[in-house]
Amino acid sequence: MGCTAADVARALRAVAGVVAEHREELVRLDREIGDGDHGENLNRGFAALLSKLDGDLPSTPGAVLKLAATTLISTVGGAAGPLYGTAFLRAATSVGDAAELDGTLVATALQAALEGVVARGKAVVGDKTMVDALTPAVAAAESVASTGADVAGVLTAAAEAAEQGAESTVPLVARKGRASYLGERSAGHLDPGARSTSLLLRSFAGGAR
Amino acid sequence: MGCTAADVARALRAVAGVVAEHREELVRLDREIGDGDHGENLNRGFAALLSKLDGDLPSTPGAVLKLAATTLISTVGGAAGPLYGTAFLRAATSVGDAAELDGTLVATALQAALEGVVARGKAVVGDKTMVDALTPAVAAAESVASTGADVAGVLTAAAEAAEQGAESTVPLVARKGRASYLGERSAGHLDPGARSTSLLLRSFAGGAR
Amino acid sequence: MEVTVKKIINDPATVVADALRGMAAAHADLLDVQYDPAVVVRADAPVQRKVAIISGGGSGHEPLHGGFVGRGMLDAACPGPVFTSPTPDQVQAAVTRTDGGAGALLIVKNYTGDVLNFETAAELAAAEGVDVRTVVIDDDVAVKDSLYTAGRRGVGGTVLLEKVVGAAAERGVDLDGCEALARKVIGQVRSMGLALSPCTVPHAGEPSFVLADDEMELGIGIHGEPGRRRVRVGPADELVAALLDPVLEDLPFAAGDRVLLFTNGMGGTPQIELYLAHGIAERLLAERGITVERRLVGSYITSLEMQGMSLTVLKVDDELIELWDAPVHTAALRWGV
Amino acid sequence: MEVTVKKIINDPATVVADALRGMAAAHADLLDVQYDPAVVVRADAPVQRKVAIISGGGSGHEPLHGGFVGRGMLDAACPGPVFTSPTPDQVQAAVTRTDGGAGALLIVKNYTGDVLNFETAAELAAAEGVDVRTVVIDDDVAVKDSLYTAGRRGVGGTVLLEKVVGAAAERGVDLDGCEALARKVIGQVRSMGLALSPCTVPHAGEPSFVLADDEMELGIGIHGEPGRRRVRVGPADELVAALLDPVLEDLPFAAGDRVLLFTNGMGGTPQIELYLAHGIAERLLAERGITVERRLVGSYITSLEMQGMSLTVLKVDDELIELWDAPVHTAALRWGV
Ligand SMILES: Nc1ncnc2c1ncn2[C@@H]1O[C@H](COP(=O)(O)OP(=O)(O)O)[C@@H](O)[C@H]1O
Ligand SMILES: Nc1ncnc2c1ncn2[C@@H]1O[C@H](COP(=O)(O)OP(=O)(O)O)[C@@H](O)[C@H]1O
Ligand SMILES: [Mg+2]
Ligand SMILES: [Mg+2]
Ligand SMILES: [Mg+2]
Ligand SMILES: [Mg+2]
Repeated sequence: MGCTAADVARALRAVAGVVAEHREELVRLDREIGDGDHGENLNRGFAALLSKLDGDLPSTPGAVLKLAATTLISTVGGAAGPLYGTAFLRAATSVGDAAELDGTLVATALQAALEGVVARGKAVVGDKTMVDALTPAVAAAESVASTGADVAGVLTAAAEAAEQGAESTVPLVARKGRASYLGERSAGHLDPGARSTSLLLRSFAGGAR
Repeated sequence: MGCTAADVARALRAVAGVVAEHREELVRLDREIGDGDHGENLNRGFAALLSKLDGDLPSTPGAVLKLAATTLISTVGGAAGPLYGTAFLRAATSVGDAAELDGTLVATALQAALEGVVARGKAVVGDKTMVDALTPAVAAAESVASTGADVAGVLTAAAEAAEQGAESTVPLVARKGRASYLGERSAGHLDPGARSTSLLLRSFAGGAR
Repeated sequence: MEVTVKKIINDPATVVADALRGMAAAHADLLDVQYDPAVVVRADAPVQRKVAIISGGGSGHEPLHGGFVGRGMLDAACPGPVFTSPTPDQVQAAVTRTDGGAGALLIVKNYTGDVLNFETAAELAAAEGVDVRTVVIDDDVAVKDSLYTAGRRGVGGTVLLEKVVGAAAERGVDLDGCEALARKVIGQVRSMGLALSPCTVPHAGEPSFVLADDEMELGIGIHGEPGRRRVRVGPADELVAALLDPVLEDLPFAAGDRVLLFTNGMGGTPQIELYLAHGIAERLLAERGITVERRLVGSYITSLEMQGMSLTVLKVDDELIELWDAPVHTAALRWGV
Repeated sequence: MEVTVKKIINDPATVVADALRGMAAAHADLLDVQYDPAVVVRADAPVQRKVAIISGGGSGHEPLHGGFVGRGMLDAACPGPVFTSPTPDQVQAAVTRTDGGAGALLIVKNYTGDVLNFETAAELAAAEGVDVRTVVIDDDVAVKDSLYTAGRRGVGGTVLLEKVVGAAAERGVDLDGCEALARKVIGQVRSMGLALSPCTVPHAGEPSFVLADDEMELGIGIHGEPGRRRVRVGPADELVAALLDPVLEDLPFAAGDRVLLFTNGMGGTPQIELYLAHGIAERLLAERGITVERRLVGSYITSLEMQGMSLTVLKVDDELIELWDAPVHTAALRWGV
């Protein structure tokens, strides 16, 4: 049994809740090596998405993901807005007009999301960005999807890998985004975007059934 | 034996030293109920006076006092500049071209100084200003001068009365100068101008022989 | 000398002269600066047959007054040490440098020190045969004007007064006319200010007062003096009303009045907050049926790096509006030229 | 909502819109403000057959950019939330509102967020048939421009760029010409800044960094980010040299060069300190045989209430001087009109 448009919408609502809860944590992380707005930016975007989801819901998972994409692009701002926006947009495109998502499609969507982030932001693993969380997440998702895992299984694997990926940013010296201005002083801090990526994936995994 | 121009100059040099020593104290007092510059203002003026006194000295006590007056007027600024300046100017005028000052002349000079301060500033006793120190000082000076006290005696009496007068400003609510803006909040603080008046007189008394 | 406070200065003792040097370099076309005694003079002074408009006061309120020297505003400004009134010889030098034969008007903010020093200067200048008049501005409604105070302080209204009277003098209005106009403006301008944070006088090295994280001083002057009341910081709507209400009640301003609204920052207030406050004040005035004809928003009369603001309301008529709109070319205010 | 920081605001979530309302009220003759999406447009837009000059970025840097909208400078500004780049739909709206048929030049400060959002907007606008060009300004010498950073940040040079290119567009220079001019300016302007105190983003409620009483951050950006180095505060002579030396060495500027010197305050810096610093910078440039042809002193690109300053040096020639001197009428810069 796959994931319908309503399931995706429910998952996004849960994500909005998680972002709101972690708003201050993300602000704090961003204050340490950035400009202290990451939690605020994401929260503004997902709050806007919440009200959009209260309207007429599109009928396919892809269309819901696209709604998320355009909402995030037009409300988040900062680096994270276009990056997450592109991620959702590419994910939406990759699943086409499938009525339901299975494990394989979810893995495909995550892969497309990563490609979108990299296309826009040009970061590679080790630059201390959300790419450090998303890249291992995609690898893990694809690996378990190829063994036939369901949506929950794929997302759980992705979330776990993203968490480790996020943690791996702590010792890194940032090479992309605002944190890179700090040079060596950026080491010793968790990257806020990597943290939010792992939070998003964990929330998706928790919401999947 | 009276007080010559050289004696007055020596006394003024001593005063300059005392003002420099108490600069920070006067700044602190003025910060509490004013704008924190009284010590700085007086110090700037007396430092300027010091270099003036290094030049050719006028030959009478009155002329030395007048030099102090014009120097203070053109360097102190603030309320204290014109007030102390006028005080020294009136004192200078009151002693005319006497070659030496005795106790009586000193008391006369103090009386003239007080009249000058009141003419300019229009404060009365109880307004929490330098007038609260100077008024009892003049009374004490006149009283001991009338019993034939010498310069040192007159100045010592004046200094003691000024100290008590200054202390008496602590509970008062200011009615003149910047401190008056504070209303009731000015109570509980020593008036900086009253304090500097008592410091000046104590220094004069110490220098007199 | 050791730097004792976190400021961009070399030595507290030379801060005013050092800043004047930078100002002279930045505005050589506009200003002529002399240092001993310190006076900022408009470059083309003396302007023959024009009343000289002169002001001054302690430094630390920049751009007031030096930033207002130039065509259509002040002929000269006398900068005292930080927060300390200038000395009479500065004022006297200003009169001498700007006297074009039509007399001089001294604009004095009502502080004991300023009044006494300008008074002495006026006596000296009069003795030299210049027709000198003095007006004292006292627009701060936070201070009760009574026998029990030194009277109301001169604050934000000073900027508007200098602009309007400067415009009149530039047009050739004579000394009597300038003096009368000044008294008219003083009669119908009112201000009040608040501080969210104190300021530190360079030589003092310590803030002028200490505020808790949720406290502000209401009814401050411009010298880092504490205000009349310490109150809890509230939302901007409350802060603005706490300033505007006493200002409006004082004159009083009434429905149908036409006004100039001046929203001023105390030096350390970000412009985003000033505009925000200004928007609220405009709304509150509209609600009372008072028409805002002109406005000025910015940090024009300050207390060093103090965070806070003041509101000034000037009742205007066609004459004052025209004078306000007249060309002005100074370091801090410029239009029409 | 509880006010968590000591600021003149009602609610961190509405601070930008609330400030825009005040700005609209203060400058109704000059500006047209729309709120959703937020764009500040010059009142007479679109100007037919004129290249539209558009900029934008996070709020909290006022007067940048909204204060530079008007004749001879920007056609529109897109204010993002505090310190957060605007979204593509804001930029797109700005293009639509100002398109006079001659295309649009987007001036983008080099920050990942700004670049990405403007990039998206440019794609959208191009899709609608408007000829849109983008220039990215990256004048901050504090950041090493290398594979290992997001590249140099856009800071003080932005103000000069907007003025010069705005003047060219006003004269009818076409899109190619404006773009080429912008690249020329970007090629010869360099900046560096320092902070004596941090700033607090309204929604964050805490300062962006903490400095000891004798420390400053050298090489800061304009978003409250810490700088590259934390050093002891010294006398102004030292601070100014610490900014100017790397700026001059970078281009490099050499004896005989003609420059515009821009001494900028970070928002909470008193003007007296800015002028003081400016005077030192003028002296240091003169000592190196560099001629200061024009200067700008004031808080024009800020970080909320941060105390500190930046220095920007632009190499000029007769063309740039003429464009700098050309009339400008905006809320924050005005001359010749
Ligand atoms: N070029 C990039 N590629 C991928 N991710 C990036 C890039 N630049 C920044 N990021 C991510 O964006 C996060 C910051 O987002 P946010 O704070 O919302 O934007 P801003 O830096 O504009 O304030 C960083 O923690 C990082 O993970
Ligand atoms: N009207 C007045 N008459 C007499 N003394 C006054 C008057 N106003 C102020 N003072 C004295 O001046 C002192 C303050 O001097 P100072 O701090 O140098 O000047 P300012 O108040 O201008 O900063 C007060 O403490 C008070 O004693
Ligand atoms: Mg950020
Ligand atoms: Mg004082
Ligand atoms: Mg003073
Ligand atoms: Mg940001």
